[in-house]
Parts: sequence; structure tokens; C-alpha cells
Amino acid sequence: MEIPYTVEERPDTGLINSKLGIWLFLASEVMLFGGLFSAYVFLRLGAPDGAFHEWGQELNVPLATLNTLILISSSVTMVMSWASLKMNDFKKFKMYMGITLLCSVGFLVIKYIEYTSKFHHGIFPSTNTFMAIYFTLTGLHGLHIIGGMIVNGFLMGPGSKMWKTEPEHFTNRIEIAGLYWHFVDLVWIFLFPVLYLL
Amino acid sequence: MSDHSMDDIKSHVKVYMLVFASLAVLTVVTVAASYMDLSSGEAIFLALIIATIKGSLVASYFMHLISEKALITWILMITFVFFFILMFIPTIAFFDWVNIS
Amino acid sequence: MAEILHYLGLPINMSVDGPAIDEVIVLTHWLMLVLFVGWGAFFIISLVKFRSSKNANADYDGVKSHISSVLEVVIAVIEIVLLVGFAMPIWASRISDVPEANSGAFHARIIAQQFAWNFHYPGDDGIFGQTSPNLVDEMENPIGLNRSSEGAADDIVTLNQLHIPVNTRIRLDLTSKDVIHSFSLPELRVKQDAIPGMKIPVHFEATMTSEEFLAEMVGTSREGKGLEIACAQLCGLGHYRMRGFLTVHDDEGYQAWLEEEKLYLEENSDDDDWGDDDW
Amino acid sequence: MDNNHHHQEESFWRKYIFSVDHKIIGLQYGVTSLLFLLFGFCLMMVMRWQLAYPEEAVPIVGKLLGDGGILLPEIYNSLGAMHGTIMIFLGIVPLAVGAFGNYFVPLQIGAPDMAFPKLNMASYWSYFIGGVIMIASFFSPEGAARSGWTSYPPLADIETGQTMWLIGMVFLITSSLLGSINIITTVVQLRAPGLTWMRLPFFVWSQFITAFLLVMAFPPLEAAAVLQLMDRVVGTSFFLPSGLVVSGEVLNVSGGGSPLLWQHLFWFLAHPEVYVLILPGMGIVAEVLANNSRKPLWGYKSLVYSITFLGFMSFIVWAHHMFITGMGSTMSSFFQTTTMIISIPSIIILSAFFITLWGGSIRFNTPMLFALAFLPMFGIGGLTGLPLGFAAADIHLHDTYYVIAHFHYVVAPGTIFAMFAGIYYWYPKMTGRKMSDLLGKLHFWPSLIFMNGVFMPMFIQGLAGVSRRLWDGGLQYAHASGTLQWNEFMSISAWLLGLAQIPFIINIFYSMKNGEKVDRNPWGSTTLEWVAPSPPLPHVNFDSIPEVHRDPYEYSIPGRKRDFTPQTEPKKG
Ligand code: HEA
Ligand code: HEA
Ligand code: CUA
Ligand SMILES: [Cu+2]
Repeated sequence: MEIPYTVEERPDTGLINSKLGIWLFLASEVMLFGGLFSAYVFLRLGAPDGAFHEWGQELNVPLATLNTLILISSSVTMVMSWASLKMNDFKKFKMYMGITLLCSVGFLVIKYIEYTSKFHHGIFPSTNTFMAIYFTLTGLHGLHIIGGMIVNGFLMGPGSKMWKTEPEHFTNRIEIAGLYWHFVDLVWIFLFPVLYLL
Repeated sequence: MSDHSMDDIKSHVKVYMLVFASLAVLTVVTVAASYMDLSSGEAIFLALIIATIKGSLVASYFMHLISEKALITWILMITFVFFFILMFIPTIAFFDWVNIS
Repeated sequence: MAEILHYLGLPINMSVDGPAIDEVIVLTHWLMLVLFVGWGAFFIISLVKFRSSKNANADYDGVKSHISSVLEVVIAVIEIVLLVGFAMPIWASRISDVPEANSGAFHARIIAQQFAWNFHYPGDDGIFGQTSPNLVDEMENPIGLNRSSEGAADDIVTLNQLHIPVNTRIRLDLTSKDVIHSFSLPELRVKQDAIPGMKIPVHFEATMTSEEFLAEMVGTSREGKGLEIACAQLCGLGHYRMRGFLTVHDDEGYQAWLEEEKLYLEENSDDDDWGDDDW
Repeated sequence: MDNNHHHQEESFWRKYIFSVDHKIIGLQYGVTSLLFLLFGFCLMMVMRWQLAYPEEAVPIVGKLLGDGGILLPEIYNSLGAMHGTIMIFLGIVPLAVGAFGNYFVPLQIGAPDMAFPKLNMASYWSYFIGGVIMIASFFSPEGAARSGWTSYPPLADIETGQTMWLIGMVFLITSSLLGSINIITTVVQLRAPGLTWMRLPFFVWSQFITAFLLVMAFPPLEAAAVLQLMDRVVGTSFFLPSGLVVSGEVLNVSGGGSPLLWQHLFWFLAHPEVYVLILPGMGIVAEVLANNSRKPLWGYKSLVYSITFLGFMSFIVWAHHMFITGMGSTMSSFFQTTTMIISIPSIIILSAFFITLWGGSIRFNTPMLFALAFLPMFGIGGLTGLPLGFAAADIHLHDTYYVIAHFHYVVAPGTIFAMFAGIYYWYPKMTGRKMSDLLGKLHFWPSLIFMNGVFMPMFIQGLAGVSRRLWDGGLQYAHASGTLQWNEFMSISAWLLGLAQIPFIINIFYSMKNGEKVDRNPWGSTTLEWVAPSPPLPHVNFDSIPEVHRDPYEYSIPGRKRDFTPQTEPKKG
């Protein structure tokens, strides 16, 4: 007996299993980052007045702005790749997915540049509490990016075979992966001002 | 969302592009605002407002929350209640401490 | 109930604020006892009365009345009364009635460390000298007191020995050098964490001197054992032996102790600047 | 031949080791967590030796400890921290949620499996890895964690052994998250036709709420664990304020952190966590009580509302563990009030259980005995939570053995008894055989007596003000002197409690082969798991997906021959 509602929606909830599952997962992610943001607020309050702002001046705002734009773009291409599947255009799906992956690589490269330039200037997580939370938050976010890349890479490569056999199931998978990816983008949308601009 | 017709999707795509544009603009706005001479309270308020708008755009359109099933909305609402509890109660506690100096 | 609890181990109280705390404990235990006995009786009766060998057929509907809801409301009301009438005011007094510095109340600092209590008295001038982590020397200067800072010359620092006068408001400011400790005086119903990076005041007033306490203890298992300071928070491998000693003096006794310490301080002022008669 | 053999080999792995069948995973969880429970208990039996006979060489395992067999203070702290961690995160939670939740939620809702079988397997293996790391930490050069299960910094930041604990915790948290996402999705999506929310067995409700608690509360601890790991490994100061002097040396860190931040994040998890420990237990007790009093559960709806409300409230009481950290009046009033509010749904639930008994036809078989004993034991534990919840009383009782006694009454004779009840009750479903009732009673009575022997005197020590986590059990302290004679008594009770588990262990193995063979529904139960074959069919559970027509506990409907009416029985006109 197959597990029901993997592809078609359950009538009374209107959902497929994986949709509910991913949203629950995202809810837990909200709480994970909630814990970290809460730590940020707590440490900021405990630091001397204006210290967080001052320490934050070390960060590279133009690079981070660029990264924000890159991540937003990748979110759009991600949703476009899903829309392409909906329109039965597998080629376009591959293209958009490819761009999404490229964007994520770009994001990580820029992050790498940012990190190394900090290290060159003798700035480490242990320098002060701002840098500590900065590296923790962006590092954890970076791990989420890498996780997303693995999933997206799989869905673009070996996983896409499913399109031939079960197109609908595959489209759903892309939607789920997309939800995760947009969430990672969403986290960054908050990280960016909180860390770089305030 | 298996019940979408082709045209539906096409109109969605337009929306995605609009959202993309607004996100880009808002990013520039928030960076620009940070170079303005605001008091730290105002700056925080403004930056968080903009981030919230951007976040809601992503959530509503890219993540289709705007047309999502009630159950999911409920789960998220509960999550946000807990999120705010987690954010604010420690903060209030931070001030409500017998820590005289 | 108070007697029962004392019989069960609750130490006698020798603090002005203690009776209020004991009262909450006692009233809550009454509530608990009534609930436990009430439900317990119902429980036993049900088990005996409705065992299958006696009652072969169960009653589908069971209890129809909703007295239990009334009961739950009553419990809620009692809890509210305990909360608003007792627990909250006690806490408010604990937080807000901290005596001001230099208001005539006894005032000292406690700097906890692994695994000892350092007490810092301001001396006659009532001013605590500056301390700094960089000056800390475990043998010579455990709290890092800067003897040349304002008001520091006459400061008294003791190790594991807290001496306080009876019938006086005592204010102690707690902090810690390393990890979290908890300053606990069971007989005075005082307990407060000492947290590094924070300075937290506690205040209390003893109603008995150590001598009177010892007299009271004659004939019990505590006979001959004085007042102690316990550490209530796990602070490492020496947590179990992080014991301090509390001496409550009458006024003359306290003055005499102070004089002794001052003398000690003068004698040792060049090499050893902390005095402790029991060391 | 060779080929065939190879094939079988593979299917064994697929079937029993990397299985995706919720029943096998449930059993894996069950066996692993029972072993951990036993191990955690063994740690405590060693510790109780030191408490009873301070500084005397520990018999039997003393050789492992070195130093002439004396349990050193640092080892005592390690064992204590690991006892707490293992019991909670590796014992009860996996047993209650991983084993019982996994096995019986799909069965009780008439589903063929969990919604995400592969995730389910990942959840088990993540748990397993976390457990291995925790055990391995004993043998690492640094030793196991020794800062209490609460791991308060700065102590936890500077003590040895904590790093492995933190890494282990990250795996355990991941495992619980995957498991609970699975359970929620399963309950929402895979309920059998006709099984509406208000027809769910109470056990399913309890698992559903528990899963929500895990999903929402665990991530902040994960965040906190990451921060503490950063403190330890990278040298940050999230939890370290400036100017720390550790053994005479100024600590070389940037400072600026806050020890209280950890406490907030930790208890934000750990309070909901304690309800994670109790709710599944209540669910099991509800099943067993209804079944063996042959009556519908009294006040089903109010039970459901109470447990939901309880779940919600459990997120806003956490700072009642922090009263003594110097909390101001506003915060303490808030948290005292919420703590009192949360006691009301517990009282409602317990009352409903008691009232269920009234008018029943009560059968005293082994599962029922454990379920019945749960009630007063949880009652004692819960009621003694009340004085702790009043900040004023907590001044005297905080961090004393009173707290230890409070929560052990809830988790040991409380939850563990509920788990035993569940095992005895559902064993026939898992194996097709009943457990021996005689051995069961031999297990029950001594367990009940010795549990109380261990924990009741702790209230006395607590009232006297004896601190917890003392290596010598308070030998140093004058205020403890009047209560020290109990230490030996408690320790002996604990060891006898250990002996009392032998009939249980024998019973489990003995009954697998020799237990009385039973058909699908040996207890005359109404819920769906009893419609399936015993044991249920691999991967599909049921012969065909059942259809539900009734409420969960239709026992003794007037005018019927049988005193139970399964949920699948259609209502006729
Ligand atoms: C399963 C676990 C569990 C449960 C259910 C509870 C339930 C409760 N707990 Fe407990 N608690 C713990 C586990 C648990 N606790 C642990 C592990 C700690 C210590 C952690 C540590 O520091 O290491 C702790 C510590 C703890 C503290 C902190 C103490 C301190 O450190 O100073 C407080 C304070 O408010 C508290 C309060 C409560 C309250 C008010 C409830 C209420 O929810 C209880 C409500 C229940 C009732 C009111 C009972 C109702 C029953 C009846 C009315 C019937 C009775 C009659 C008969 C049976 C005949 N608990
Ligand atoms: C779920 C949680 C849980 C459980 C069940 C227990 C169970 C027990 N605990 Fe524990 N305990 C804690 C959680 C728990 N504890 C925590 C969190 C602390 C605080 C730690 C800290 O300070 O940081 C603590 C601390 C603690 C202390 C205080 C130590 C100190 O402060 O110095 C003591 C002292 O006696 C103690 C004793 C016991 C005993 C005798 C049991 C007994 O009830 C054990 C009963 C166990 C069984 C009966 C095992 C049953 C299993 C089987 C029979 C397996 C069969 C196996 C197969 C068939 C394969 N515990
Ligand atoms: Cu200091 Cu325990
Ligand atoms: Cu709690």
C-alpha cells in the first residue's frame, strides 16, 4: 500500500504531505533563527551604548548589498524554474535552476571574500560579541545555502529524471525546494540590515 | 497547486517580476537610508520596517502564502507568537533585573 | 502544618522575612495535602467499589455531575489568592526594599569564586575600594582590591567568614569571579545566585545571634554546629565543599570583631592585606 | 546459492537495520532507549553509592574509576550530568515519542506508515549517532560533560567534556525535529476515512501536541548549543562577561556576553521539554484506563482542550527555573502567574482520569496497575511543583533535593510507569503474545515501593535545604546533618529498584517465545490498532484501510452484548 497524499492533495486539508512537512520544518527554522536573533538583541543590549554600531562599521556594505541582490535574483529564478515546469518547459527549468545555482555560488564566493578580508585584518569571531554573532549568523546562513545548493543540484541533475516518469511529483519537489530556498533568502533579508546597517 | 492553468502561471510570472523589482528597489532604499543621519532608534525602526515589507513580499508571492491553505497559515501564526515570545520576554527580562550598579 | 514541616526537616527560621516565606510554603502544602487526600480517597473508593469482580458491568455514562469543574475553579481561586496575597508582595519587598547604600544598613560585598566566598567590607568610611581583575592574586589579594583607590585603605576582606550584627538590615551585593554560584542561608531563608558580570543585592535581617541559635539547637542533631553558608549552584568539582561560615553577633560582639580585624589589617598592611582570624 | 544468500543478507539490512517501516523503526527506538534508560539508571546506582557511603570504594565498577575505586567529585559531576541527559534526551523522549509515537500513531489513525518513511529512518539514525557520541564522551580524554544537564555557562564554557555533549545534542535535536515533523504530518494527513479530530484517541492527541512542542522549542536550544560550541571552540564570548578570573588567571576572552542568555534559551526549550516527557505518558495512561475500566474516557473534549492549552502555556513559564537569578518583580509576577495557570489543565486532566474510574468495571491487570500507580505518583510530583512555582517559596526550595524529588516523582514513577503500562499493554500487538501477568506483578509492586523509597525522603532533605549535586550528599553541612541518615535508605531503595527490574527484563524475553498467544484484540479494545493483525503487516499494517464510524472509547454501550464497540463498527440506523 502506498502512502497516500504524496502527489494528490488530501481533500479536507487541501495539502500534500511534503508541503505540510516543509512548512513545519520552516517553522522550526524560524525558531532556530529566532533564538539567534534573540541572542543578538540580548548581547546588543548588554554591550556599551553604540558599540554594536561601531563594531559593525568594519563590515563591507557594498559587497553585502550585492549579495542581497544576488540572493533575491536567485529566489526569482527559483520560482521561475517551478513556473517553467508548470508550463511544461523542461529546458527553461534547467536554465533557471542553473542560474539559481550560479547565484548561490556567487553568493558564497562573495561571502568567502568578506570572511578572508576580515581574517586578514585580524578580525575573528572572538574579537567582540558583535563579530561573534555576525560570524555565527552568517555562517549558519551560509550552511543553509550550501544545503539548498545540494538539494537544488540534485534536483537539476540526477533527480530530474523523475520529470519523465512522474512530472507532477517532480514539480511538487521543485516547489518544496523552492519554499526552502525562499526562506533562506528571507532570512538574509533580515540579516542584512540587522548586521550591516544598524 | 496542480489546478493552475497555463494562463494563471503566466500572470503569476508577471507578479514575480514585479516583486523582484520591488525587492531590488527596497534593498537600495534600505542601504541609502542607512547613510542618512537618523537617530539609532529611527534607523532600527526604518530598517526593520523595510525588511519586514521585503520579507512579506517574498513570503506572500514567492512562497505563495497569500493563497496558501488555512492550516499552514495557522501553523505560521503560532510560530510567530512563539517567535515574538522568544524575542521579547528575554528582552524585557533584561531590563527587569535587580542589577543595581 | 508548620510543625509537620519542621518535623520533616525545615530548619528553624531566624530571619525577619522568613515567616512570610514559611507561610507560603505552609499554605501551599495545606492545599497540596487537601487535594491529595481528597482525590486519594476518591481514587481508593473507586478502585474498591468498582473492581470488576464486584461490578461486572460498567456504566457507560459514569459521573454526570460537574462538581469537578467547580473544584477546579476553587483551586484556581486559591492559587490566585496565594499568588496575589502572599508570593507577589514578598517578592516585591525582596526586590524593592533593598536598603540604599550608606543608609545605616550593614553593607558588604560578596565575591564568590571556585570554591570559596570572599567578603568585602567597606570599613569605617563606608566606601568600597576599587577592584580589578588584573590585580587578583589568589593568595594575597583574591578580590583584586586596589588598596590605593579611594576608601580602600580600611577595607576588610575575609575568606569564608561572614560576620554580621543581629537585628540590623543586612545588604549584601553578590557577584562572582568565575562561574555562577548561589549564596544560600537555609536558616535565614536567603538564597541568591551570584552571577559573574552582574551585581545582585540581597537583604535580610537576623533575629538571633549565633550564640542564641546554638542554644536553641541543644538537644537536636545540629547541636554544636553553627551557621553556615551553602553554595546551591553547581560550580565545579568543589561545589560540595564550597562552605562558608556565618557569625551573627550582638552589637558589642560585632564591634569587637571589627576592631580585631582592623588591628589585623594594620599589622599586616605591607604583605598580607586580607584578614581572617580562622585561617 | 551464493547469490541467494547475498540477496537475503541485503534484505536483512533493509528489513531490520535501515528499515523504513515505522514499526521496525519504532522497535529500534524502543530497544535503544530502554538500553539507555538502563544505562542512565546504572550511572545513578553508582552515584548513590557515593551518596550513601561517601569516599568508600565503589564495589563492582570501582576498578573502572581508578583512584582506589573512590568516585571522585569530578566523576560524580560527570555521572550526574550524563544521568540527566541520558534519561531525558536518550531515554524517555525517544521511548515516548520515537518508540510509542512511531509505532502506534500510524496504527491508531489507520495509516499504512508514517508520512515520510525515509525521514523516519534518518531520525532514528541521527538519534543513534547522538547517543554514540554521548557514550563515547565517557572514553574521550576530556571525559563526559560535568556541568549538569542544564550546562550553565560560564561553568560549561570552561569545564572539560562539554564539547562532545554539545555535538551530541545537535544530533539528538535534529532527530527529534525530524521525528516530530513526521508525526504532525502523519496525524494531519493520514487519518483514516471518518477519523475526525474529535474521534482521535487521546494518545494521538498527546503525541500531536508533544510533536508541536518539540518542533517549536528545540530549535532555540540548537541555537544555544551552537553558541556554546562557538564559545568553546572558536573563543567567542556569548556567555562570558568581561573580567572573569578563573583559578587566578584573567580569562583571555573579549567578554561582553551574558550567562543569563543561555538560561533563557535553555529553559525556553527545557520547560516545554518536561511536558514532552509527561504528555505521551498521559496519553498511554488514558488508553489503558479507558480500556480497563471498560468505560469511555470521562470528559474527552475537556481533555483535548486542556492538553492543547497546556502545550501552549508551556512556552511561557520557563523563567520559573530562574527566579533566584535576580529577577525583578514584573518578570517574576508574570512567570508565577503563568506557572499557576499551567497547573490548572494538569489538574483537569488528572481529575478526568479519576472520574473515569467511577462507575467502571475495573480490571487489575499489569498495564492497569502501572497506569493506576501513575496517577497518585504524578499527583505528588505535580502538586510539589506548586510551592516551587511560588517565587517566595522557591527562595528556600530552589536547587535543593526538593526540586529533585518533585521532578523525579513526575518522570520516574510517573512517566516511567506510564511507559511500562504502554509496554505491557501493547506488547501483544507488537509480538502476538501477552506478557506474563505474574512476572508483571512481581515487577510492579517492588517498583512502586522502592520508587517511593528513593524519592520520598528527598522531600525531607529538600525542606532542610540540602543542595543538589553535592558529591558527599551534604556531609559537610550542618543544616544537612538531621537528614543524612536517609541517604543510605534511599540508595538501598535505588538498588532494590534496580533488582525489581529483573522480572521485567526476563518477562520481555521470556514472553516473546512463551507468552500466551493472542489474536488481534486481546484486551477487548476499541481503537484502530487492534483491528490490525498482531503484529501488524509489514509496511501496510492493515489488511485494508479501516473506516471509522465512532468515537474512540465506546465501551459498555448500554444494551449491547459486547462491552466494547470498535471504532470501525458502523452505526446502524
Ligand atoms: C515531566 C516533567 C515535569 C512536569 C510535568 C512538571 C510539572 C510542573 N513543574 Fe516541574 N520540573 C521538572 C519536571 C516537570 N515539572 C524538572 C525536570 C525540573 C528541574 C530541572 C532542573 O533544575 O534540573 C522542574 C523544576 C520545576 C521548577 C523550578 C524549581 C527550581 O529549580 O527552583 C518549578 C517552579 O515553578 C516547577 C514547577 C512545576 C509546576 C507548577 C508543574 C505543574 O505542571 C504541575 C501540575 C500538576 C498538578 C498540580 C497535579 C495535579 C494532580 C492532582 C490534583 C491529583 C493529585 C491527587 C492524587 C493523585 C491523589 N518545576
Ligand atoms: C527522565 C528523567 C529522569 C529519570 C527517569 C530519572 C530516574 C532516576 N533518577 Fe534522576 N535525574 C534526572 C532525570 C531523571 N532521573 C535529572 C535531569 C537530574 C538532574 C541532573 C543534574 O543535576 O544535572 C537527575 C538527578 C538525580 C539525582 C540527584 C543527583 C544530584 O543532584 O547529585 C538522583 C539522586 O538520587 C537521581 C536518582 C534517580 C533514580 C534513582 C532514578 C530511578 O527512578 C531510575 C529508574 C529507572 C529504571 C527503573 C530503568 C528502567 C529501565 C529498564 C528496566 C530497562 C530494561 C531494558 C531492557 C528490557 C532492554 N537522579
Ligand atoms: Cu559554588 Cu557551588
Ligand atoms: Cu519548568
